[in-house]
Amino acid sequence: MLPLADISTNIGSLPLKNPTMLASGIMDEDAGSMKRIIKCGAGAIVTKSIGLQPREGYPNPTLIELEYGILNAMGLPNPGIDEFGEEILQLKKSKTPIIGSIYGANAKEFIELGQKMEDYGVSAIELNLSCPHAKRYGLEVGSDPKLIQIITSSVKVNVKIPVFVKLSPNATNISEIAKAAESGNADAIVAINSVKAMKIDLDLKRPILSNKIGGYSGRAIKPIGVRCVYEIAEHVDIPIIGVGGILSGEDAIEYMMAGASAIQIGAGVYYRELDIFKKIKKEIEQWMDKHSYKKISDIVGVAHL
Amino acid sequence: MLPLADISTNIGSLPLKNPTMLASGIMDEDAGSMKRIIKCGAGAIVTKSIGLQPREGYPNPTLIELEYGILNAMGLPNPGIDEFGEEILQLKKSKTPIIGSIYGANAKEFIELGQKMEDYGVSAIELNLSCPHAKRYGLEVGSDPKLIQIITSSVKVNVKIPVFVKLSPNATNISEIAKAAESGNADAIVAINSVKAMKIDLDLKRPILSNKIGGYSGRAIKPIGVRCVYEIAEHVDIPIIGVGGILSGEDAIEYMMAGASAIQIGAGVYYRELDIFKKIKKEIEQWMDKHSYKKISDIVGVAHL
Amino acid sequence: MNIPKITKILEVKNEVKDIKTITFNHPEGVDPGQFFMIWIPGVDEIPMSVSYIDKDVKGITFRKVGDATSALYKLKKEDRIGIRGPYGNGFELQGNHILFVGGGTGVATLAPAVEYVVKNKSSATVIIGAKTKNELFFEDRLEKCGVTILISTDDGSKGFKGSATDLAQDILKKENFDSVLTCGPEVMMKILLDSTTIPFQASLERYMKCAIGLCGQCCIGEGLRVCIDGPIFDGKTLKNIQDFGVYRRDSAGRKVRF
Amino acid sequence: MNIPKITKILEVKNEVKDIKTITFNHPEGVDPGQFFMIWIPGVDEIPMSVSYIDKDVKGITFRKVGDATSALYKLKKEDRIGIRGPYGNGFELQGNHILFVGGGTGVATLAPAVEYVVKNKSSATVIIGAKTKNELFFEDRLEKCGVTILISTDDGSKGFKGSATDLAQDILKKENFDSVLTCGPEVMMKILLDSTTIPFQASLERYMKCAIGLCGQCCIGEGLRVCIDGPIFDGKTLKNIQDFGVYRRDSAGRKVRF
Ligand SMILES: Cc1cc2nc3c(=O)[nH]c(=O)nc-3n(C[C@H](O)[C@H](O)[C@H](O)COP(=O)(O)OP(=O)(O)OC[C@H]3O[C@@H](n4cnc5c(N)ncnc54)[C@H](O)[C@@H]3O)c2cc1C
Ligand SMILES: Cc1cc2nc3c(=O)[nH]c(=O)nc-3n(C[C@H](O)[C@H](O)[C@H](O)COP(=O)(O)OP(=O)(O)OC[C@H]3O[C@@H](n4cnc5c(N)ncnc54)[C@H](O)[C@@H]3O)c2cc1C
Ligand SMILES: Cc1cc2nc3c(=O)[nH]c(=O)nc-3n(C[C@H](O)[C@H](O)[C@H](O)COP(=O)(O)O)c2cc1C
Ligand SMILES: Cc1cc2nc3c(=O)[nH]c(=O)nc-3n(C[C@H](O)[C@H](O)[C@H](O)COP(=O)(O)O)c2cc1C
Ligand code: FES
Ligand code: FES
Repeated sequence: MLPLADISTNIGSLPLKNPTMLASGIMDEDAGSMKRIIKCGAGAIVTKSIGLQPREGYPNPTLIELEYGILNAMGLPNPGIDEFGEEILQLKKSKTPIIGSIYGANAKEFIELGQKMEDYGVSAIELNLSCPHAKRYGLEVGSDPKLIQIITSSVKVNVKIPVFVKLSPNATNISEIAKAAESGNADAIVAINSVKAMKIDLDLKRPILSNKIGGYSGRAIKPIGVRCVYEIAEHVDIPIIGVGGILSGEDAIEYMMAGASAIQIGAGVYYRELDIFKKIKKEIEQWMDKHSYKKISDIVGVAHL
Repeated sequence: MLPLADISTNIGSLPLKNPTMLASGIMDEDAGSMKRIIKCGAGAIVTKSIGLQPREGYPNPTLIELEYGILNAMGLPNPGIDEFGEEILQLKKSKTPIIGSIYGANAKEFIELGQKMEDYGVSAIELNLSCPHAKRYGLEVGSDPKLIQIITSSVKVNVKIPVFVKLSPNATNISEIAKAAESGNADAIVAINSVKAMKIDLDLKRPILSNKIGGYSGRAIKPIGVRCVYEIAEHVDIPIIGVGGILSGEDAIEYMMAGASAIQIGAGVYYRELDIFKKIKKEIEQWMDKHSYKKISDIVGVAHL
Repeated sequence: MNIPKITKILEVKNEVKDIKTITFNHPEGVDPGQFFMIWIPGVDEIPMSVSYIDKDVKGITFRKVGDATSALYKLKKEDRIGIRGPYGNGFELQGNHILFVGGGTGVATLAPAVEYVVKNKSSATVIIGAKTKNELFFEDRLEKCGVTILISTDDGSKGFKGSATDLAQDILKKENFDSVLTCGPEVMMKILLDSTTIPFQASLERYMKCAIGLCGQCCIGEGLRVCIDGPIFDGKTLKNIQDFGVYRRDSAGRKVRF
Repeated sequence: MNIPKITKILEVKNEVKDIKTITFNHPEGVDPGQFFMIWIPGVDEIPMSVSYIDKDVKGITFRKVGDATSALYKLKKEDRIGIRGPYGNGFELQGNHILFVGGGTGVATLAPAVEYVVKNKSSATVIIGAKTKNELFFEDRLEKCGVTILISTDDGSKGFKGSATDLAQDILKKENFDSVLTCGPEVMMKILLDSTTIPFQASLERYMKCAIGLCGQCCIGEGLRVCIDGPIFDGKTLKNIQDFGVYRRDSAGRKVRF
């Protein structure tokens, strides 16, 4: 039986064939990998976060599996914006939107990165203001509402494509930060990045990750991500993209009910293989058919009473 | 075989026979319950957080089980400090230290509560500056370092018994807040309270808890708690008490290696029954014997390289 | 997992004024004396004893007394409620001849136990106590089981005039029972306990929140959790509990005298 | 769970200058061609092919080339390392007569496969290529298996003078093999692939971080993850991968030409 539900969605002016997106940092550092994920059914691809200069990232161990999630501190490895152009250019013909994730230490860096991404032809830009473990970048920039607003508006006035702002749950008041992004004219909020966490090896008496502290993702953080999206939705009017522990169609629906117009999948790629995008699409369709929902927008935000 | 390890520990000037404590909010609103937990082997008891006035808490549902933890928003129900005196007085003969947890909206309230607790005869006071869901109290007070310092030092000058400060992981920078508590002369830091989270029911399209947002505890949050304790230990010199997802002796050891001198158990009571205190004590002893540790202080903080 | 499962109401039955029975699909096993947490979305989640036990269908019977029960009272067939449980220990049903003493809605809690006892070839006498004739329910249902039914009403409008305890004391003197099982107002149960020496079980009601033994809201005596260690307690245990028949605690944990 | 398990080194064996074998307890099954992530605490965690497969004991054989391998080189019996894995797909070992071509430490990866083939009653010819005689290892071990061993050295200090590929091309002309399995410098493997039409499998090395298919660090071609879809790829796949023998990526994801 063909699904009745229409699972296309929009993130503001950006239409997506389906609401499943690849989250930044998972198999998205080279064109070939992104092509494969597109074939696996993703509605959009967010690239690895790219900076001005190449970065090797931290020494291994950079990623381990925990009981209920994944802990990583890759350290933002990336080839730098100039070399990354080659990868994006190879994806020019893709009908699936590519969203360029960028990180920087200040507005000037973000502007340069955003402009280069736009030149390469990406459909939108995602500002990573939330990496939980990279010194000088990410969270250290992204916990100050004022700075968030300045960076967002600076990028906005310098590019024409939509600008998304990715936020961290490691903040006292995530809705305040989301409001700052909105007032900086962000086109959408992405929430959440991973949660600061640690695993210590008892035999060796030391944190396992070389950076000691990492970002926690996967199943365990879903209730935290859903809460963040819900809180943000109560305070901003721009679209929200939900991320964090999404492994199934029902997880995706839960985020949408909390207020997400689309969702991203990171650790889920490990738990349910690369074709998790196809699987979740199908599960969303089946759920919508069973519960008589016709389109995604009928679900978005319904849990706000 | 008798254990060789000595598992007694000290939280500053407060000696404990063993490092397992009952966390605030779990079977500690009346004397009878606390007596039962003492019989189950706890090294200390922290009472339910008590305020000046009686509070009914939120309507049910106030607590649900999630895949990897417990989500609750009780809403700080408590009989109020005056009526609670009767419960504490019944525990006067207890050799196990009773620690009075209190919450308030400002320094004045905390002082009055602290003084009354001291009069009732508790061994120490725990300032709940971290409840994730009570309006005007808890987190809303406890995310401002300045306020934390003022409240802590105000209570300190008005009581003679040790004062612990319980912190929230829902803060951008928990070590800054811990430093504020230390500079307010806190005798120990307790970390962490539960993590702000939400569960939405898909059939009814609404958050399940009546308060919508609740606090997430249990297994899933252990990596977050360990990280917090580790970060705090890098920044303060006072003892730390670790809480969050401790279900086994090895969990306790991990917190101690991160820097905790004692640990508290909340959700674990559900997962491993009331005698979890005895079980964890035994597991700690066995682990110490196997790894040739003689005393708790040999473990505390060893994971700091 | 201890999280409400949403289900549609199968049937609503009016028992007597202000008392209704609601049934719902619930294929898992439930023992007489156990209870559910019933979520009335947007209102409250409250404990309710199982009053009907069928293979796939279970039921609850309740009196409209406040917000939540009034909201529940208004619900119709097909409306959705959340169910978690069953919780608690249930009755221990042993002995050949059992006396049941139910006061008010307590009869709802006892009914499945009576049916169980009969099905297991033991005999039972059931005392149903109510304020007045119009408040009596489950008489027909229990009659069908083939047990002896004795009625007491405070106003004497039907059966024995007086309290169910008085009637029970009478009959306990005349007949030999292997045990007494009771559910009703706590003061009534306390009087009954004090007046008999045979094996005794009572079903207690305390304010409940988590129902899984964590929050401590329902504790009595030395940390006995009515939600897990009860709601059924035996006479020996109850004799050692100062609270029994004396006070309960409200939602804030304050003592409230009966 | 994909988290390092701490284990003590059982034995350390010097193979030749700069090359050692380390064994450790590891009762779980491992296939020839699979690899472990070896954590040298405080230094790095690096991928290493299994070079010894016993019931309870497994081994790795490595060359000292940089930080991590030098640190590993210094470790002694009883020292602790972390192990996770095995990872990757391993060789497909079919056919009656197989040609193995190992260059440098590649021989370490092939050795368990050679032993497996012999144990399963197939026959094998193994070409071991090295720069010079002093760098040859595992000759004795493989001789004991009863396979034909051919040596090539760049300087002719032992065996055939020239590259292992030249020697392989020679022998492929003379003899019929069912397949060629190779591990060594990628440029060498690429030449070999281009010069034969029989079934072909090569073990690839790419910079690895997660080893569980998440980080994308090790990807080649259209998103083939060397850590999961490899490290062994067949000839058909490799012919469609532009990267093969042309470039790899460093830790930052930059292309590095061979
Ligand atoms: C184990 C158990 C089994 C029960 N079984 C039945 C039954 O089969 N039939 C029946 O009619 N009633 C039963 N009750 C009582 C029923 O739970 C209350 O009548 C109901 O909760 C009242 O809710 P309300 O909002 O309508 O009334 P309110 O006006 O809120 O309160 C009326 C009374 O109910 C009590 N109450 C309110 N909420 C709770 C709660 N969460 N837990 C416990 N008591 C509460 C109040 O303390 C008060 O005494 C049972 C109670 C328990 C503890
Ligand atoms: C699947 C696989 C199996 C391998 N099996 C063996 C083996 O059996 N024996 C052996 O001697 N070597 C093997 N290697 C190579 C081995 O992993 C590297 O030699 C080692 O990582 C070098 O680390 P280093 O710090 O000593 O050197 P560095 O100075 O850091 O680097 C030297 C070289 O090793 C590469 N390297 C460094 N770190 C990694 C990493 N995390 N992943 C992949 N390459 C890395 C660098 O890119 C560089 O080319 C294998 C590699 C892979 C991918
Ligand atoms: C290996 C790995 C690398 C990541 N790298 C990035 C990154 O470069 N930029 C970024 O914004 N988020 C990064 N993240 C965070 C994810 O995009 C996502 O926000 C987080 O993992 C939560 O989603 P999940 O539970 O579906 O994984 C990374 C996550 C993982 C697991
Ligand atoms: C039902 C429940 C009630 C709680 N009430 C309080 C409270 O009153 N005061 C407080 O400081 N913490 C309270 N907490 C938080 C716990 O003390 C503890 O910090 C948290 O649950 C994490 O520990 P755990 O994972 O071991 O449960 C409560 C937790 C639960 C589950
Ligand atoms: S209701 Fe929470 S312990 Fe019984
Ligand atoms: S090493 Fe991470 S995907 Fe292969």
